Amino acid sequence: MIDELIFNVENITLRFGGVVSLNNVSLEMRRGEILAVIGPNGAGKTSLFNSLTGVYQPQEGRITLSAKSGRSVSVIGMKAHRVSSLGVARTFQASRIFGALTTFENVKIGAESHRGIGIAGAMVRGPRTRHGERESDELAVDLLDFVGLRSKANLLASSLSYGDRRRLEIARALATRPQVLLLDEPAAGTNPSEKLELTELIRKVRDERGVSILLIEHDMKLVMALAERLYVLNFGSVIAEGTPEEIRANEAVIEAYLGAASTAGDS
Amino acid sequence: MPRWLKHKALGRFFSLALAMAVVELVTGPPGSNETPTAGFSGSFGEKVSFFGLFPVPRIVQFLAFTVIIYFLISLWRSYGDRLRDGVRSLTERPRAVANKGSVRWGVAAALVVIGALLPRFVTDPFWQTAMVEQIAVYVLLALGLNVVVGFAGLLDLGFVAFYAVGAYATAWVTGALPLPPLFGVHLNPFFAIPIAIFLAMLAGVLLGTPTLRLRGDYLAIVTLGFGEIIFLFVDNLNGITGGSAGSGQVPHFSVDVGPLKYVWGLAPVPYYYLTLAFVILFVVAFSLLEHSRVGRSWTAIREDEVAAESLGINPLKYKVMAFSIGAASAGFAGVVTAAQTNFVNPSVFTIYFSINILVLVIFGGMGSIAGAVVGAVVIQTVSMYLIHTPPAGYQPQDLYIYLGALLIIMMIFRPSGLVPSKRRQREIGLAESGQGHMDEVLTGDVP
Amino acid sequence: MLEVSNAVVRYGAIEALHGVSFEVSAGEIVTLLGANGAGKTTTLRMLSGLHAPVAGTITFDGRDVTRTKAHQFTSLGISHVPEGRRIFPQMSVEENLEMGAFRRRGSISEDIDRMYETFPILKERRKQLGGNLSGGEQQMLAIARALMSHPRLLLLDEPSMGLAPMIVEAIFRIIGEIRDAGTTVFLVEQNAAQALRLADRGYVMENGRIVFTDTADKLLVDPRVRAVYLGEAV
Amino acid sequence: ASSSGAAGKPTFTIGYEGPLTGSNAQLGLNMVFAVQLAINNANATHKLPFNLRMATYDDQGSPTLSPAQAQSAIHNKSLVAVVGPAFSGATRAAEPYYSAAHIATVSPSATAAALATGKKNNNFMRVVAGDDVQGAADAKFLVKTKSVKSLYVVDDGSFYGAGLAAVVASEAKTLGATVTSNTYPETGSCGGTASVSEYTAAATQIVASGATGLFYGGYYCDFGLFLGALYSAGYKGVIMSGDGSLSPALVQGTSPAAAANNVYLSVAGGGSATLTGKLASAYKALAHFPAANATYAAQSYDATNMIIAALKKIFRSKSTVKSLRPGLITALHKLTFKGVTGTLSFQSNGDLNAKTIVDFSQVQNGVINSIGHS
Amino acid sequence: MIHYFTSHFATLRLEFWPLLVGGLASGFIYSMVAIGYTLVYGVLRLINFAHSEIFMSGGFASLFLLRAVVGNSQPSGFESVLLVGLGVLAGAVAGGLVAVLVERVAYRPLRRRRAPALAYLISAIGASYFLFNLAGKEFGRNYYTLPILFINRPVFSIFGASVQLYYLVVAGAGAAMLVLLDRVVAKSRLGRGIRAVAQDAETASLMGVNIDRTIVLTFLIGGALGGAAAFLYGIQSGVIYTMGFTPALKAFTAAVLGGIGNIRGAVLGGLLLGVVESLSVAFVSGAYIDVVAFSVLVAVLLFRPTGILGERLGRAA
Ligand SMILES: Nc1ncnc2c1ncn2[C@@H]1O[C@H](COP(=O)(O)OP(=O)(O)OP(=O)(O)O)[C@@H](O)[C@H]1O
Ligand SMILES: Nc1ncnc2c1ncn2[C@@H]1O[C@H](COP(=O)(O)OP(=O)(O)OP(=O)(O)O)[C@@H](O)[C@H]1O
Ligand SMILES: [Mg+2]
Ligand SMILES: [Mg+2]
Repeated sequence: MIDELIFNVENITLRFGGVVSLNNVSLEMRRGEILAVIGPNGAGKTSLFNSLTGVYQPQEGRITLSAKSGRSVSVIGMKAHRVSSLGVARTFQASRIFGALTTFENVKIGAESHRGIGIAGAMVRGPRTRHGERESDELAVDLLDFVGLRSKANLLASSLSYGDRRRLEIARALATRPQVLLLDEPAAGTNPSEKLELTELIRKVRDERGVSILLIEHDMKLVMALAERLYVLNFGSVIAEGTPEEIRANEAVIEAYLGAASTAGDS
Repeated sequence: MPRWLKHKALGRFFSLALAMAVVELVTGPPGSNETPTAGFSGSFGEKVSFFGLFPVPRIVQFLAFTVIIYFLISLWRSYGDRLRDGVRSLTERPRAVANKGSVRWGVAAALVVIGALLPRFVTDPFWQTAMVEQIAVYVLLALGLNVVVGFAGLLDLGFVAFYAVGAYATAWVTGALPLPPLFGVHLNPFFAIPIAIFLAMLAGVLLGTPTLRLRGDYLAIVTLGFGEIIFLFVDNLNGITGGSAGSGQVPHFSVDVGPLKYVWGLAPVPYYYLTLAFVILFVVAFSLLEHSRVGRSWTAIREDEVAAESLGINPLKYKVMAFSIGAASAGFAGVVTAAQTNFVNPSVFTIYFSINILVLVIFGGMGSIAGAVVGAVVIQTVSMYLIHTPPAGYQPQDLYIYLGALLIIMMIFRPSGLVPSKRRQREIGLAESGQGHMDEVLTGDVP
Repeated sequence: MLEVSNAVVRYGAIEALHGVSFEVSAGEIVTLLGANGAGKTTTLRMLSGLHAPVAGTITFDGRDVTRTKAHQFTSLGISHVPEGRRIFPQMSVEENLEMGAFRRRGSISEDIDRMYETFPILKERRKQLGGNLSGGEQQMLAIARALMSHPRLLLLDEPSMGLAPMIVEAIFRIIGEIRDAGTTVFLVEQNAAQALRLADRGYVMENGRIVFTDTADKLLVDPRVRAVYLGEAV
Repeated sequence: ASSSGAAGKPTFTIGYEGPLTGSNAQLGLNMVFAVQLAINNANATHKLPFNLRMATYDDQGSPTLSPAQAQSAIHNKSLVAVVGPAFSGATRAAEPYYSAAHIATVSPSATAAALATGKKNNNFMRVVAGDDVQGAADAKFLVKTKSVKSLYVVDDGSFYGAGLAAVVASEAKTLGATVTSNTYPETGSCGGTASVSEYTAAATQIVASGATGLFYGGYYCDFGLFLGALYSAGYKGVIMSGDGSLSPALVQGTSPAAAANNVYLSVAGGGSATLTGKLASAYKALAHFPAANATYAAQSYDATNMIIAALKKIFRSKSTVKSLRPGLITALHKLTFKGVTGTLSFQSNGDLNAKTIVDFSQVQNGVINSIGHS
Repeated sequence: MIHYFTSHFATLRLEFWPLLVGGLASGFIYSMVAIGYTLVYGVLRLINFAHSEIFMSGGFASLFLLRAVVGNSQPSGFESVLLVGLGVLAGAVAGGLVAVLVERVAYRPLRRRRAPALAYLISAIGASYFLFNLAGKEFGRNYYTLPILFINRPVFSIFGASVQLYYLVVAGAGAAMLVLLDRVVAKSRLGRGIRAVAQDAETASLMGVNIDRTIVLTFLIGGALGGAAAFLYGIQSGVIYTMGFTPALKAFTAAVLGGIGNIRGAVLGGLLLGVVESLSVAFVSGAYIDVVAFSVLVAVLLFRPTGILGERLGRAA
């Protein structure tokens, strides 16, 4: 069980015209782990996320996802909303909340998106619809509690501060009841004390909710504190893979990414 | 620009004079192909009675108005704020009350009662007829388009197509078209209602599925194209639709079950009640939808399609759904028109018509069901009023000059429409303070 | 060089800055610290005319620029690297650089070459559309673009946001070089430690007010700053 | 119950229904001033035992608005008859109402053949012949008189134009010509939405087809554009069109003007009539535009005068509007009237009398000259 | 059946070149009008629905000016060239002027209030109603013809298609103006300013671009081209208050076809649309020209969702 793979990425290559964003990338993600992807800007980290979630379609290679049901499915060629329904949730590098909706509504949309559409049900509001709606409401409140936004549930999402928006995004993603959560630079633009809170939150997501985490982050302190394993991308290729200690000591990684002064890990 | 014009007060006076000159021109006599200058010279030379007192050349009237209005504007600039604050503080409480849910329901119920009693008070047969074909039908169309444009944020410029589908479906199943009805059975238009609504919704799915992948203005032009294509087919497929002559054989509604016999004849009131019933039905259905999961999903897609998709919402499916649901009320409107006028003919289903409906929706307040209804009722009533009882001094053929001006002024002073939707208003508020974006139309494809 | 006194900025009904005062002298690097939503970005937007204050004054080189329009600021010698980089997405890297010199006359190819020297990655991507660059590439482009107008005062809004550690180093190094080349820098940063190490002075902002100011060295050891902005005393 | 005028005479209203706003407004305006003129003239003689007044019902040419306006007209307590409706579609939708209220409607322009079929003592009448009459005569003119062997028939997709063109095409085939038909929808310049460039292409194709004759079913506005394109493409054959194109505005609107030269035009039952002389100047004073350009002005003038003449015949001092309405239908059917468009009388189905002649005219040096009749 | 096709295609071969030439001529007019849409769309991201009336005003201006100048004379030779130039100029000036007025009255106040995009659409529709109905009222609702500036005649022929002088005038004047504009926008500061405002107005102002001025200039240029196009169009099709609607609609289609926001795309889209319409007369049927035109549009958009030359970005995440 521990070693069951959630994502098995085999030799994917993603090109945009002449630009090769991902070059023969392979990656394995196990259920229950916190895995980080690091690498210089433009290395292809976000592109990898987009490939895993169905936003981009790599031209070569295979991505296998073990769905909630336990079935293995191939992600490539699948639309983003389908991938989501298989238990993959994500946040975005630049936060993308629904600003005109309240915090609560944002999460609720996540909570109910996987139910069938059922126009009639939505209009007539039979007992099943109402029951489903109550469930979504409870989940939404629960999640807002979980990320510490309960008191701001009825504020417009656009009025939230930057840090709160990131939390909201996490809550909204969790509302889809994912098995794996992909976080794209969740700590960018937050100050050190907020980063600490965020570290706690992410760990809690894994420990209490049992959601595996795939993390992109440039803040080494946060990454090293959280990640159990790391992949390092550079120019679209994986240049290293291993535990934080191994990565910290890896010459290629230091040269390409961390820089000489980085061993202290502060930033 | 000359320096003196840069002086604010002078510049303002100059703009005002220009505006007044346009007013003189619009209200003045017309020119013609023979003497195109007659309109201009008449607009300033012709004598008019000034405030009913004595005749003066219009140029004098023009100058007098300019000065008077300039003076009034100056007054407003110095005291207006106080006045506005005063008015606001007066309306604050009533507005807060009006926003309460129970009050809203009360208002809705009152409106239904008023709607039901209206034919008792509006006895003028013109208005009784117009209430069906020119107001209620437009309300239905505005309601449907509001789902598409307001809820789902899709700019549809070919909405008239669904109205046409409804009307022609009615003609078809009642046996009025050259195309024989299914199984050769000539149905009563009553049975056409579900069929027409179904066919309109089907048309929504068929037109929507290939096109709704497109964004913003690309969608607008493609829907416009589809509207035009449907028009051309209807106009030219003589053997199926009767071509440009259409068909004058569509029967009236009738009921004939056992002892109950009733034929909707020429009198408009029965049609009015039937249509009103459906208006209420659609209003209820659409507002339930708006506040359901479906409505929230539409909002999410409108706000950020990529994010919505990442949450498992299939944008295409919801967009097609909006298209198809919006088409339902338009399809029904088509049934009413065909059955009441006994007549279908392509000349109604033009692109101009689509644009008019869009105007109603946005004028009323995009995304707001009350707005769609109010917009349609107000604009249609005003134009019908002007067509029916042209006020003194007004030249009926100038109707669209005034309507055009009204649209501009309205959008300047109340861009979110007469009865803006709350959700939409928030979005507009965000856009006003520089955050976020309003519609795909504005953001296009730029990430 | 730059002096702001009692500036108040509102977003509709919300007051974001409640009367802030500060100054920047020629040749320094001054940094503005503050939590999320403190009003740092708003301050910078005010300084480049994007959002005029409703009260207070801004003087630059002794001139009152409180009501000056955004597009006139570059001619005055102020250049702004906005939050989120704001690269023109459908212009190539080179065209973005050209935009930076919009107000200048004469040849700019030399300057472009100089930017390519400072940011070699941009040279590699010169024909690529700005919108397709990675975050770090965009940030470098944004700084380079701002430098194209030969500013005397450079406003930087969180230049290290989302950048890899090595690039962050590089950016801070470049900021130092920019100052050494004679451009005054006003820097907004979440990365307080590095910002303070580079800066001469700093202001700390909370909820739309400047709460205290000091030299950078002193702020680095100030317990209040250490607790909140350096994340240490937890 | 007719209200009493100042001189103790009752006042009756003659309605006009047609487009006064919207994209077809000009056509309606042309007519409405002619109706007004006829009424003014009638009142001015002071010889009538009643006063007349005009009421206008703007239907925008639309079949969805015309029922409301018909209702409005019907319930006008002094209204005795209606000139119009102007458009065939609008007429089709409004007629059930007028018919139920026994109101005579005399249309100056609704020529669709379908409008007059079947009904006896029809309340709907028209002072222009149905398209079937005109179309048959046109086909004969082209094939027999002008010896056209290969005819190209074009229509504008409108109720009127397509109907007329269809008659011409089928009659010409019967007479032994080879016929090619095509539709070019009305352009945006003329109230439709198609683009004018379609005519460039159409003209090229017609020239290439080698057709020696061309018939256009549609209105002058589009026909003028079409002529311009035919000229540019170097078409040399015979060109003909029907009453919808019979307007001096055609000549003025064709560029270059030479393109309209030698074009044949037909109109049934009215000659190439326009208001002339004193009538023309009176019209101009009312309308602010000249009568010469005003298609259907003369027909409207005649329609109004026919109603007045019939009213004069049946009016008794005790007449009520209620009795006058059906009376007028019968009286109009009995009437033979000499108007500016010719001598007019109606068949039982509302069409002009069978002996109706179709007048032909030709554009010669920028003027439309009558060249005889069928 | 086979016979039908062979004979049909025989005539088609005869018609192809003439139709192509005629289609190109109307294509040039579409292109010029399409540029007005594309430019305004570029900077404001909105469909300028009033562009049809900007076009119409150019037609009337050239009409009145040329009537006054030409009178009853029959110009020829150099005179003709001069008069065509004058017509283009009059159309351009009026079109530009009305465009700037529309911006001032119907758009700028909304921009100040950051109105939602669809509010602009309605305000533009309002301006359009207002302007064309006012023109109808003032100038009458019938046709005007422009005075004859030159005698139309075949000038030369290619592949059996005789090329009329009118087509040459349209193509010549159109091509000259399009090339000029392309140079200006690609190379000049103004052009760069327009593109910058189009992509990110606020950041453009940080670069020193005066947004208001750029927008006014955009309207001016687009309006001028549209007005000039109206004159060229009017030579064959006359001038009437409703003349703007369809050319504008088609031009907008052309702009989208070519990739809205892209100037060369607008030119390409215009020419393509003109040719497609022209050829579909022979290959399909006159009644279905628009069906063909819009089907081509849909087909293109399904394969290239941002038009032929539309710049493309992957979906940002
Ligand atoms: N839609 C696209 N079209 C063209 N090129 C793209 C596209 N998306 C990404 N790229 C290119 O692919 C490369 C990888 O980009 P990506 O966004 O994945 O980097 P990243 O590792 O997330 O960087 P950062 O840490 O700066 O966010 C970059 O060079 C970028 O320019
Ligand atoms: N467009 C806006 N409309 C309304 N309020 C705004 C707007 N922009 C900013 N604010 C508010 O003004 C305050 C200051 O925001 P500002 O963006 O200046 O903060 P900041 O210090 O730059 O934060 P961050 O570190 O997150 O960038 C915040 O409370 C924010 O919510
Ligand atoms: Mg990234
Ligand atoms: Mg900020």
